Amino acid sequence: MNTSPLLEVRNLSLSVRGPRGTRTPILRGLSLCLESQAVHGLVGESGGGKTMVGKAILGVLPDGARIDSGSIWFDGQDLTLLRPTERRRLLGRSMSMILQNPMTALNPVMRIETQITDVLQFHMGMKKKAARARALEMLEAVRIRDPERVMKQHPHQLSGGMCQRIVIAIAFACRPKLIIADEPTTALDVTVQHQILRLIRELQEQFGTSVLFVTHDLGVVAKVCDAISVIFAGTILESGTTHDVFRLPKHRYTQALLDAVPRYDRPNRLLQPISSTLHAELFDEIVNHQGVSAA
Amino acid sequence: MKSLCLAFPLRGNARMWLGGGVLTALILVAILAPWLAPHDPVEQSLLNQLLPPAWFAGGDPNYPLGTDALGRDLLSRLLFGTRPALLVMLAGAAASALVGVALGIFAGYFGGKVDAVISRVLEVFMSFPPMLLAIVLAAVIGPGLMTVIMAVIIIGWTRFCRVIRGEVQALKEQDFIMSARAIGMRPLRVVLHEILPNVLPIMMVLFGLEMGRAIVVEAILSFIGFSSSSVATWGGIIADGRAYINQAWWVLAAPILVIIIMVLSLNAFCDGTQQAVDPVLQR
Amino acid sequence: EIGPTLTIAYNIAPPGFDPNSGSYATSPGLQSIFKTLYDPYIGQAEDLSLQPGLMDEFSWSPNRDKISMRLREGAFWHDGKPVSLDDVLWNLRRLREASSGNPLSTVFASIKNLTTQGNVVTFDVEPWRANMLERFTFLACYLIPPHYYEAVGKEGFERRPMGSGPYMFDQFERGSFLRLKVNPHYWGPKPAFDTVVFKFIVDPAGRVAEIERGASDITLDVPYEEYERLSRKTDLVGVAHPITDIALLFLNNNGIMEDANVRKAAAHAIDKKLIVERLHRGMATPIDTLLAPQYKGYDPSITTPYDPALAERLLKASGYSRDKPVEFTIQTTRGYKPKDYETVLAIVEMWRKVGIKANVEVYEIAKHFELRAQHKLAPAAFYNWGNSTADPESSLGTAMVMNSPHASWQTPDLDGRIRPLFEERDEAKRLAGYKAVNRYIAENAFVIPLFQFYQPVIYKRELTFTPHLVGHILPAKIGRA
Amino acid sequence: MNANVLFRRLLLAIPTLFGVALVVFVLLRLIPGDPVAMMIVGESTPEDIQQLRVQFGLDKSIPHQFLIFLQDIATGNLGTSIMLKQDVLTLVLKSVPATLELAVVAIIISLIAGFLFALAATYWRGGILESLIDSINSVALAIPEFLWALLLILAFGVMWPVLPLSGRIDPSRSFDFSTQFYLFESLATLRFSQVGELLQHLILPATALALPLLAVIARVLKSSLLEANVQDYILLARVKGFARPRVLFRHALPNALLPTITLTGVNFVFLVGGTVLVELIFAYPGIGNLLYVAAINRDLPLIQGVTIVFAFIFVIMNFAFDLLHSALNVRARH
Amino acid sequence: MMQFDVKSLRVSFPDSARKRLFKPVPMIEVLHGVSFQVARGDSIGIVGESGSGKSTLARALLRLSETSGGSICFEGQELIGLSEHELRPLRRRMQIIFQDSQSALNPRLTVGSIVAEPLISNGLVKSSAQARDKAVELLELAGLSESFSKRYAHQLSGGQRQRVGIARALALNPEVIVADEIVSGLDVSVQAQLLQLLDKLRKDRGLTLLLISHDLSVVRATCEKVIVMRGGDIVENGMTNEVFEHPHQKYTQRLLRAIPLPDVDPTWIHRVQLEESAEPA
Ligand SMILES: Nc1ncnc2c1ncn2[C@@H]1O[C@H](COP(=O)(O)OP(=O)(O)OP(=O)(O)O)[C@@H](O)[C@H]1O
Ligand SMILES: Nc1ncnc2c1ncn2[C@@H]1O[C@H](COP(=O)(O)OP(=O)(O)OP(=O)(O)O)[C@@H](O)[C@H]1O
Ligand SMILES: [Mg+2]
Ligand SMILES: [Mg+2]
Ligand code: NI
Repeated sequence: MNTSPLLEVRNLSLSVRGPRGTRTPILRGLSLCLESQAVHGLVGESGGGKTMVGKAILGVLPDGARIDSGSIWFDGQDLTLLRPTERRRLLGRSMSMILQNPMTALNPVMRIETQITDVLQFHMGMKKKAARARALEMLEAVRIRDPERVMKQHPHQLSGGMCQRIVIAIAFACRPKLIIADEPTTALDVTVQHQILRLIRELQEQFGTSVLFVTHDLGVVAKVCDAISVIFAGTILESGTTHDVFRLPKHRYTQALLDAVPRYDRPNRLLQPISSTLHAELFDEIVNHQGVSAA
Repeated sequence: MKSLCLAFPLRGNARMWLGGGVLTALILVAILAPWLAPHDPVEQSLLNQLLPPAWFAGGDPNYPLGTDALGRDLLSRLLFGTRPALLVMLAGAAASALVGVALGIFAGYFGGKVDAVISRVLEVFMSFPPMLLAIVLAAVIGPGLMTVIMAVIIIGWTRFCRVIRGEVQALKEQDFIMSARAIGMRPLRVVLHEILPNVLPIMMVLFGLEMGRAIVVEAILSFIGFSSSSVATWGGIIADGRAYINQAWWVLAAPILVIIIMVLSLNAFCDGTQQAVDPVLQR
Repeated sequence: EIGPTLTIAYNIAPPGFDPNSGSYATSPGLQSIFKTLYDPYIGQAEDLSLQPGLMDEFSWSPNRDKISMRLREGAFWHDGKPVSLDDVLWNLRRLREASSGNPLSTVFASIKNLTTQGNVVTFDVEPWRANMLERFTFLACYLIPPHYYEAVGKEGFERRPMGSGPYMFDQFERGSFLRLKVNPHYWGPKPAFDTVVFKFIVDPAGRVAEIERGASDITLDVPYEEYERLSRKTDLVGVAHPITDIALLFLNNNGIMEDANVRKAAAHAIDKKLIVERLHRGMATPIDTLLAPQYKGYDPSITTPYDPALAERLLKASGYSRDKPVEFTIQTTRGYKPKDYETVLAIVEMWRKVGIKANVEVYEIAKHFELRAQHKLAPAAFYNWGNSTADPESSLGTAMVMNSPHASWQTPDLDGRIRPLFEERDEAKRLAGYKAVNRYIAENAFVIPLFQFYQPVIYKRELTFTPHLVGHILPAKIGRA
Repeated sequence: MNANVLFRRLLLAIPTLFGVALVVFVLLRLIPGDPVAMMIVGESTPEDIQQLRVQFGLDKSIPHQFLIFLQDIATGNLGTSIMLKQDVLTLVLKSVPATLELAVVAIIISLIAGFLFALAATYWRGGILESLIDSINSVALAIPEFLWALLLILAFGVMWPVLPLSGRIDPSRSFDFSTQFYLFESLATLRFSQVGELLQHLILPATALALPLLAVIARVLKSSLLEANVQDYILLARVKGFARPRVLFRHALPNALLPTITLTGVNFVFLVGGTVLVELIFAYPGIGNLLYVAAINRDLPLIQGVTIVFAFIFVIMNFAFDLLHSALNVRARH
Repeated sequence: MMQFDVKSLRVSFPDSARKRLFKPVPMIEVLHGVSFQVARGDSIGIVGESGSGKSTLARALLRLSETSGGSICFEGQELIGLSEHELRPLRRRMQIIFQDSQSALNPRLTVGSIVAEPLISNGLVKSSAQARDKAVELLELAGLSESFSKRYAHQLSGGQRQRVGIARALALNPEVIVADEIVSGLDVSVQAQLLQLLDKLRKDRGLTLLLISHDLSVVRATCEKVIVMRGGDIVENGMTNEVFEHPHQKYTQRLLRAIPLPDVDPTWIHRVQLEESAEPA
């Protein structure tokens, strides 16, 4: 393991505007540490704040959301202290994101070509021609057939899988150090999912990028991630290498999650949903004590 | 309708309260006009023409906002003017909404031939300059508030119909309409129960715009003399007052101000209500 | 300093340029333009007295059954061709033909047996008309060049009209402006300006803005309030002069107005002086007969005094009171004449105080004509009667005689008193007859005369302008100060 | 877009035009009072009236009259104006260009200003500027066009006299135009001094017309922009590190354009409808002026003609906006 | 008698992109004649690539979209050709839970009234109070507490929305439920919860379940039979165990190979080779 992590989120608290001026906490003292050149899985309950962490790291929070405390260290600087313009300079070039829904993530009125080249021209100062060449290269890298033709098309003319690949191509275009991939394979069938996972892994290895991989699918985590963090109600319950966590989960929630995974190769195993008492207990612990006890 | 009540529990909202307050005040003024107004709105006093408001030099405290060219009390005329204004606003906008929304839902939901016919009719009505329709109307039923209301309806229903039709077409594609069919709901109930609550918010906004528009149409028709000449209307005061803009700007300014306040509070009320009651906007 | 162009902000736009045909030919407001482009047979001075025009001599025969007129030497059409007596004959014959579209062809049908001698044309007047000579001063009787008209046809003439007047046509933009150039061949004195532009600005506020800002040099028919303000300005001059337009209330003999008490009460309840003073800022003269003081046959002794108490008594006699008012509709135009609508509102209010409840109905002037022709006007209707010959026949005559499309009150008794006057050739007797009829009308309140209009004109101090009793703005007569 | 779609769109215009003709016919036959009574001047006999009735086909049955009416429209014969005694079609076609130029300039003004307002309000969302722009919009909507016209005259004609108050061109100057499209012709022939002159005359009436439309455009564009702003593709644009103006202009605006264009097309008809009063006040020689004169003089053939030509223009405009719409709508392209 | 007997069912959609003047709109066929049978109490999983026509099949089966050929027999009664009016009494016996839970719930009705709606419109309750009670009962059955009944769809998480859909489907006590992709996007714990509920209902009430899913593990865990679809055709149809153990079709084999199991294996991603399938168009 490297000594200096690429990204370190320390004790991050974030809240959104609630009704009548109140604030609803979303992240409660969340800490996360991402080594460079690794794929880090982020799993946990739905609504636990996975997407929000990603947005907070990139500084593209929705209206009404605000970081209350904590810091985000990236490449030796605290992102929360940067001015918006300085921060923007990092986006696209040093860190990027693969959005959850590929069909809506692409601008419907722009050609694919523009959507890839504009980020290259903007950040790398490339000339139009060079940017185009790079875009073609990227499309080939994500295994798009007939990239010349696709470059001229609009998103609605492409299938979901193709859109997903293009979003990945855009994310990798400037060879950023960090990519946040937010559930990039939900709603795709397993064969397409396999292709995309392989693609991300390949690109990650080729460009030496780090990936924060948000997903529900523990199977996917097991196959592509080097490390894993388990999130619940805006805090990280447990972090570790994939190997360790899957073998010996430390937290009872992690254990419960693993127990709930259906496996086609073990058809007779009874699925065990997390009991509501465990859920309530955990929630109570986190919200009331703001601390996490390792079980 | 139970579902509607379920759908819209009221919640507070500053814009709604502000706009609603002004509107309530205006409705009260309309009801209480005979007691509030210091004079009969048609009573003339040729000896007291174009008096300035009371606080200006030469003003008469008997006529707080001054008088018009026939020496009629401006304040009383403005107060009484709330009555036709409310009438035109409510009757005109309500009828436009009724016609437009009914046809819009019909066309949007049933599609096919029904839609084709309604769309053609819509296009035909939108091909006429509204002014021309108003003029012809005035020629048919004579000038008066009825003409104004009819003109508002003829122009207004098209806007409702067009917007609602599009909205319903989009709604129809959503699965909850299909689930309504899947549970064996009758078409009429689907329309009333599933579609209507979803077009109500946009209707609300359109309704606010339309009510404001009704006042403006009244003013325009007053200007060309097709509105009522026997009752005091705001548009009528403007039409009368514009000749004296250099001598008595207040005759013109007062009703314009009232109309602006009215339109602003209408918009505020309707937008605010929409925001307050529409569960979808609450997130 | 005004350049070679005179710009007039004018209140009505001509629909077309054939001065002798179409309904607009009789529109008084357009005559200023027609008189500038064309010559009438006989000229008309500012006080309406006849003066030499294209015909430099004209007269009735001693027994007043023939008229002769002499064509002036040295008159030319705009294209430089001389005006010949044949041209005059062509024009006179055309006047009589209904097919030419002349709205007054029935009047001019009295021209019979045209004969010529040298430069003089003579004709019989059959049936006889007392004001036949005055008829030749304007309204649908301008001379147009036959050779040109026949060459270009009606359409062509409308597009590019030609006459013999002081100015000739240059350019016309419908609804916007008309530009005229000075006629180098004009027989009369040379006008002061080389070019004249009529800007057609129907909206009074627009005309006020035009003159105030100096974009136009002269304008008319400005609102009275604005008149006072503008005429106080150092660079502008205002004149408000009486014109041959009178405001009146037509009463209709087909209903409530058959009750003489109601009619008389309605007449006595109107304080014309107050209306004139307050609404017209004094720029109108109250009248009690259909004649203005400048007209022939005017009799100042016929009066209908303002007497609300009397009005109330009269109504009481018919069983009406303030609590149980007599109710009827009063029709009016709005904005057609200055303060028309306001005047009616003021009258309604005055009536209300004595027990008459009148409901105001606003209509367009075209509707008024239509209703009047069908004898379907409301019991009371506001109207404005122009009479630019100042002869009683063309105001109270046509306005009160039975079966006339212009009359609202049509009863045989009145008809029997007016008709004979049409035939009366003794001028003194004729005028005396009209005075008597006027008194009879006033006593019975068959019509309610209101006031004589003034024409408020505003012009730049650099100009000279002489008011004309018909209200004309004649560019040829406007000079530099 | 292919020729087929184009042609189908054009075919749809036929029932619309038929409907327009029907409505015009019905409405105008409803006007109480005899159209013939209007045509009579002076004293006339019942025979004269009957002759006029025959001349105008008023003696035939109503369906027959309608058939004749349709036939006339189809052959471009809109009759002769009663008041002006001229061919209606020629009259109307002569005034249409002026109105079209006015409408086009008004649309341009309202588009430019509306876009500026909406963009500014979106960019500085939540600030004073946004509330200010919203209030201006509401006021623009609350005041009718004719009042704007009067206020503009007062402001720019009298208090600060910089612009001409009436007409279309300066009457003391002679221009020769071969078409009625003065502005477009001057632009095409590069006579810029004339363009300036024409624009000076256009600017006030066009602004009076544009103000209410501007408010509507600003409103719709703003809400479309706000809607676009919460979409994922805007998030992606932000993730790409683009500055806010770039995100707004390059990414959000093209998407918000479509509803705005549609709406502008629909409002065009209201705008042309609004020209009646504005043209009257500014003595602008267009179709609105003609319509007003026709209406107050109850000139039946002229009212008919103006209405039908107007509807025709509307159908063409509708068609043009449809084309523009599908040109911009890449989603529907194939 | 089979509960459902589907024979060469075809579904086409108008292809508006290729519309031609004066000609009927050309159709694009998305189901090319599928046949299968469903017995009462069956649990059938439907799997297959994205766009293969799974959702289309589900809708067509319940006559919610138009079919262009074939036959659907429901307990011996032919459904195709019945009017909407004639279908209405049958509707309550078969219910569907839609794939897109967001659009399947009326955004402006509370959860309570959404669930009560089938009861009211079918006249199964006498008063609105009774409807409310019944709705709460159903929500609890689906694992949502009473407090949810006053919320709106957008105030729920994805899993909760799906559960509302289930509660609504259960309201009419149907004999068949078609559940379209109800577990994707949910964390595994919530997934397990939902699947357990359906399984329980099947056992308790003899419900027939058609479960559409991408997740073959889920299908294996829940369904006794499985249908594999590709490009609008059924490519494999049989007992789940049978199909999973001995897939006949190449496509099915590929699907199985692509499933990532939750066993840590960094080499899997490169090791598993799936021959490139044609680009999904
Ligand atoms: N714009 C917002 N305003 C208010 N609350 C929000 C907003 N976006 C998200 N939330 C809330 O924040 C919490 C965390 O949301 P987030 O999207 O990060 O969850 P997630 O872990 O990504 O869940 P999922 O697996 O369903 O995507 C949720 O409870 C959600 O309701
Ligand atoms: N209303 C429609 N009009 C035209 N084509 C449609 C329509 N609905 C679906 N299709 C097409 O039918 C095919 C099958 O769609 P369907 O939704 O049934 O797929 P699916 O198997 O459910 O896919 P997924 O797993 O992504 O949900 C797709 O190619 C789709 O594009
Ligand atoms: Mg998420
Ligand atoms: Mg599907
Ligand atoms: Ni095309």
